[in-house]
Parts: sequence; structure tokens; C-alpha cells
Amino acid sequence: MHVGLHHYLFVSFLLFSLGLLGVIMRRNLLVIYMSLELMLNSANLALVSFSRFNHKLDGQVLVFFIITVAAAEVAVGLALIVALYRKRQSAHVEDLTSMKL
Amino acid sequence: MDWNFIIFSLVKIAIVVGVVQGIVAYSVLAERKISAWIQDRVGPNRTAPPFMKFVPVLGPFLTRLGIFQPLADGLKFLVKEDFTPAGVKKIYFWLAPAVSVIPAMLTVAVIPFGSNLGAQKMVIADLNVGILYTFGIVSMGVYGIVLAGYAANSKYPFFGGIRSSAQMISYEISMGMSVIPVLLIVGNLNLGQIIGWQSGHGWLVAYAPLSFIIFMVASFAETNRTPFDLPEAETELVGGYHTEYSSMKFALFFLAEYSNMVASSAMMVTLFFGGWTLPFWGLDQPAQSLAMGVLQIFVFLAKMLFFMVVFIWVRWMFPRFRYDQLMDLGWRTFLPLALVNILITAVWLWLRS
Amino acid sequence: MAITVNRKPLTFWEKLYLPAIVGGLKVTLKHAYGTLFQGKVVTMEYPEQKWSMPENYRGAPYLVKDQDGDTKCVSCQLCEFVCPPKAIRITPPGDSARLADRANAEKMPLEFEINMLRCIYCGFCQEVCPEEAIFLQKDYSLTGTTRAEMIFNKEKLLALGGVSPGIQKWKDKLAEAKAQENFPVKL
Amino acid sequence: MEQINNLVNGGAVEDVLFYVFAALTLLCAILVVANPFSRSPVTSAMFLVLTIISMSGLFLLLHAFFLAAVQILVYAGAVMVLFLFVIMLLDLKEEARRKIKFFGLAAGLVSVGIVFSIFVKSLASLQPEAAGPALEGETYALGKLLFTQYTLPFEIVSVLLLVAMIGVILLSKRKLE
Repeated sequence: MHVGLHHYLFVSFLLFSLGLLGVIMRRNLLVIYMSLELMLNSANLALVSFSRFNHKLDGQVLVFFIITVAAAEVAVGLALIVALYRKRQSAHVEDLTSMKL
Repeated sequence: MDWNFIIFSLVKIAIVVGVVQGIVAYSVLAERKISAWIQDRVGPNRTAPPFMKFVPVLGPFLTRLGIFQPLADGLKFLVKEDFTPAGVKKIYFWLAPAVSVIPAMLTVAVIPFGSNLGAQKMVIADLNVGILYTFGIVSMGVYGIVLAGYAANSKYPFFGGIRSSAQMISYEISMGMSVIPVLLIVGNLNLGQIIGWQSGHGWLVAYAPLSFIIFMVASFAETNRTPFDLPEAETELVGGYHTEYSSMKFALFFLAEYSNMVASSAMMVTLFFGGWTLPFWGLDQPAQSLAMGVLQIFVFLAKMLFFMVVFIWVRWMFPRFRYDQLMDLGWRTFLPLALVNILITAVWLWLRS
Repeated sequence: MAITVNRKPLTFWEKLYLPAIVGGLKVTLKHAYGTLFQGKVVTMEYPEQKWSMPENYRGAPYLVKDQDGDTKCVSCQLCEFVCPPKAIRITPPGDSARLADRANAEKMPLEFEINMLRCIYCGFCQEVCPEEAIFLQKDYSLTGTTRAEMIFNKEKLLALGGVSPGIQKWKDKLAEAKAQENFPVKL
Repeated sequence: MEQINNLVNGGAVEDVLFYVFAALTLLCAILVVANPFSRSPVTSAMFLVLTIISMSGLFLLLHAFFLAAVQILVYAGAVMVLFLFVIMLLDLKEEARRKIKFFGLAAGLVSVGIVFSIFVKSLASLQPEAAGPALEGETYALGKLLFTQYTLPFEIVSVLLLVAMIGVILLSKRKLE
């Protein structure tokens, strides 16, 4: 059986689920952040494969934007984590119980 | 895709890797010799295999040049004790040298080192996103250094790793931005096409001199050469990220550094100095005969070696930058310059069209 | 109180780094040219070319013989006493042993050892020796593969030291004393 | 020989490569989220790098050469280095293995189930492959599309980047005056 859109979408689905599980179950902020990246990447994969099998470039343009936004998001998020760590000396979700810094 | 393609690719890969390794070995010798000359010394001139004594004239001459020194160096690296300090993170400690060598070796895959020999194009992979590929691979080079610094569990290598990660990200941006005018002028990401454009219009260094300067400085920073060798600044950080390494693992870091030098010299030649072309004797067109093809490969090698010498030469011209000066230079001088350069080139192209 | 010396602001050209780059190019090229084509090398290729030592160079201390081929040392042990790193070890002749093998000496060392690994080439032994029997010579390339090999015994020291005719020391001392007598000292 | 050539030309190699890269991607992704051997965030980050690299292999199989290169350049080359930089800066110790909470597991499985149902639904409504010429990784066409049809999003994204940059600089100052 030829590899088609289904296969790619299935891989993308599995990646997304893994990312989701990571976000829900892990407690280290940085690992949660990496799981978010996994989810974004799975969306990228789905979009690129749609673009390939529908013969349209729009999907790839969207991926381009996602990568850009992800870079910005990571920069801001990591800066937030560093700021949080300075205040609390911890990067653990369970240690962050109050909304006020 | 057929068998011919696979076989010829493998042959090309083998030859290119071999040649790059050879150049790396002898650029270490060149580094030592040129350093010696600049410092009024003689440099390595003793090492020779025992039978060289019996070769008249040529033997002493080659020994004087230090031709056999790299062999001795390599042998020494192989037989030295491979020491693993206590408390290192073993997996990363073993992985780091390999991780730093692989990207360095991968970069040369897309560089056209000649026009063609017969029907074979003299490039391993003729990618249509050649430049992006190079930048991507070069950006992977930082992992080796960061992992080495992290794995060593010692403060000086750690500083080296942290410094290099910041330095490499910073200069990668200037480097990427500096190439954009070239892409604007040529309108293609394929390195072969860029050389083709240059054979018709003249070398790109004349069109984008500022790009070349920024690219060159940034590649000094990317390969961790003086004046930007902060990750391994021996006066402050002992040896930087490779302080705790010995034997072949240490040699691999050296291999990576010199392979990076080879790759960035090759990139400079390809992007700005016409690659394998020379503007006379019909050398600017793809070769018709075998001899021409070989000659063009040698033209490319000669240009590349010139830049290798510049790399070595510059080492003795400048003192090392301080860390804040380095960041200042990268972010507040080269980045705006590169952006202005893009703007000027774009406006110029727009006015011409 | 700390005094702050303000750095001069860089001029436009200095900020460009260009003059500095050209200067660096010039200096390095000049030196490379000098080494390659004019033979201006500051280093010496050691085993073939040897350094010519100054007259007062202090190398390894060896024992010397007089013009008759006899050992000058009389085993007074002053050098052993003065030696700062205690590198010299002299075994004097015992009661039963033959005291000296020449007529004008009361006794001679049975064994005379200098540990060259400890010796610091200070020259005190030469200075203190009343018989001018030990001299710091111009040997600076002492090598050995074991520690025991670097302890030189009497035979080796004598062989390395060679012959030094006459005993000049007392004459020199006299001249020194004379010079000091003539020295105008005002009280 | 003939048969092998046919296989190669028929795309069998690409199919095999797909399975290899997909397996690598998923394996590394599992090791990012739940590594049985190490709880160190550095290990997670390194496996995420591997995930990204093997994903760019998948992109290559989809003939998106430009995006494959950008993926490595931006994600592996910059974003993950930033991650490593922060991990090292914070000097995070290996976290102790904690008991998996039942609630968390249940929530995770439920959400994965929801995603799965969406996935199945979308597969059911999947249209057969559209006709038309197959797109190769045309950097030129991509650029053209980006600067004509998608100019507004492009500008907005660049403003977003600027805002993010200013925000990060403000955040990482030690004291806000």
C-alpha cells in the first residue's frame, strides 16, 4: 500500500496526542513547553501533507507562519519561565499555586 | 534514481570526505607553520618516518616543511590515554565530539567544487535550497559545544558552552541576513545557479561587498576562531568546552573546527568569488573536457585554500574580543548594517528593473 | 581613594577598526616575509645550533684535576656544608684508608656525589672551595632516564670536569685584598 | 537488478523512508514526553531536537524542501538552543519521579480520545487526492504567495515578532523601573 495522506495524518495525530499527554501529565514547566512544541509540530506536519496531496501551497505558507509564531512564543515563554524562576526558585507547576508573584 | 546515481554519489562522498579530512590535517600543519612565520619562528620541521633519511634532497626538504607532522599528530591522538573524568555525564560526554563533527562534515555536501567531469556534476547534492541547508546544518554545530560544556560537569567548560550558544545564535542572524542581498541579486537558492550567475555577470563580491565583509566576520564567529574564540578562550577558560577531553575525543573537536573552516571558506568562495570559475581561458563555462574539469576543481581548491590562509592569518592580527564587545558588534553593528544592506540592494534592484 | 581615569573616546576611524586591521596586516606580513625570505628567525635549531654562552654562565658543577692529573679536591667538605639544596655528598676517607694519592694533600674524598636533580647551579660550592677543585661549567643539557642516573659520582664528575692547571685562588684572593687596602675608605 | 530499479522508481524507497522517519519521530517524541531512563530536561530537549530533525525528513518526503530547511534552521538551530540555554541557566536538577495522578491520567486519556474522534471524523470526510500537477518544493512560488496573497498576515507576524522581542527584553531586565 502506498503511503498517502492517511499515513501522514496518523503520524501527526500520534504526535499531537503525545504532546497533549505531555502537557497534561508532566510537571516540569520546560518539559510542558517542549510538549507544546511537539503539538505545534504535529500541526505543521498535517499542514504540509495537506499541501502536498491537495497540490496547493497555502498549507506551506501557514506552516511558515506557525514556525515564526512558535519562535516568538518560545522566546516570550522562556523569558517568563526565567522571570518566574528568579522569583520562586522553581520551574515546577505544583510549586506555583498562587496567582500573585 | 538509479544505480548509477547511487554509485557515483557514494564515490563523490568518499572522495570529498577524504579530501576534506586531508585538508583538515594539513591545515593544522599550515596553522602551525604560518603562526611560526608570523612569530619569527620556523615551525614543525623535524618529524619524518625513519626511511626518509635515505631519500636524498627531497627527504630533508619535505621534513623541513613538516609534511609528516600531521601523521605523527594523528598517531599521537590515537594512542594517547582516553581519560574520562569522574562526575561527567557519560552519554553526553561521549556524544558531544561526534555531534560537533557530523554537522561540520555535512556542510560540504551541497557545495559545488567543480563544474563537471564527463556527465557527472561535481557536487554531492544539488539541492534547490542549498544555502538554507548550509545554514541549517551550521546551526546544528552549536550542539556539540553546548553538550560538551554541559557534560563535563566543570565550570570552565560550562562557561564555554553557554558563551558559544549565545554567540552562535547571535552571529547566525547576521550571517543569514548578510546573504540575503546575494539571493536578491541572483534570485535563486541553489549554489550551482549562484555560480552560474556569477560566470555571466562577474563575481558577487563586486555587487555586495558589505555582504561579504559581514559574512566573513560572522563565519569567524561561527567557527570560533580568533578574534571570536570566546568559547575556548584559553587565558580565561583554560580550554573552554574541551577542557576535560583528551585523546581522540579532543581531536574530534579539532577536526570539527577545521572542517567548519573548510566549509565556510568554501561557502565564501561559492557565494562571493565565483566558485570554480575564473574569468579567463574559458574557465567560466562548464567544462567540456576532462582536463578542464580537473582544472576547475583545482581553481576552486586554490580559492578555498586562500581563505583558509586568511583564517589562520587573522588569528595573529587581533586580540580576542570581550564578551560584551562581541555581542555589541553582532547585534548593534552587523545586524543593522546587514538590514541596511538588504534595503539598499532591494532599492537598487527595483530601480534597475 | 580610587582615581578614575576616563578612557579617551574613540575617533571615527578607530571605531571602524579599519586602521587597526591594516596595521595588523602590515605587522604580520612583515614578520612572515622576514622569516620566510630574509632568514630573520629568533629561534635556534637546538641540537645542530648551540647557544654561545656568556663568560659568566653557570652550568653544572664538575670536579677538576690539576696539571699533573691529580684530584684537586681535599675533602674539606666546605661545599657540602654550603650547598643550599644539599645536593653534594662527600664521603671522607676513614682512618684506615689511604688518605691521599698525591704528596701535597692531606686527604682526598673517598666518594664525591652531586645529585644533579637537586643542584640549583648557584655557584656557592665554587665560591667556597679553597682549592679551586670544583667549577660550574657550561654544561646545561643534563638528561637521564632514571633518578639514580642523575647522581654523578666522583669518577664521572672528574671525567666531565677535565684539567684546570695551577691553583690560582690564593693569588686572586691576595689581589682582592690588595685592592681593598688601596680602596680609599674614609672613616 | 531490473526489479530493484523498478522498485526504486516506483517509490518503494520513499515508502520505506516514510516508515523509518515516522518511527523515529514518534520514538523520539515518546522519549521527550516520558523517558524511562532519565528525568533530566536536557535529555528531553535533545530528543526534541531529534524529533524535529526526523520531522524535517518527513517534510523532505513531502517535497517541502524549503520548509525542511527552515524547520532545522529555526527549530533545531535557534529555538532548541534557546531551550538548552535556559535549562542550563536555571541549573535544573533531575526531578524526582512522582506518582502519576489518576486525575491527570484520566484527563489526558479523555482529551486524547477527543482528538482521536476528531481525527477519525476528518478521515471519513477526507476527499480523494485532488487532480492537478504535483507541486515540487518551489521556493519561488512560496515566496510569491507569501508576498502577494498573504501580505497582511506576513506583516502582522512581523509586528508580532517585534512585540515579542520588546516583551522579552522587558521581561528579562532584572528590575523594571
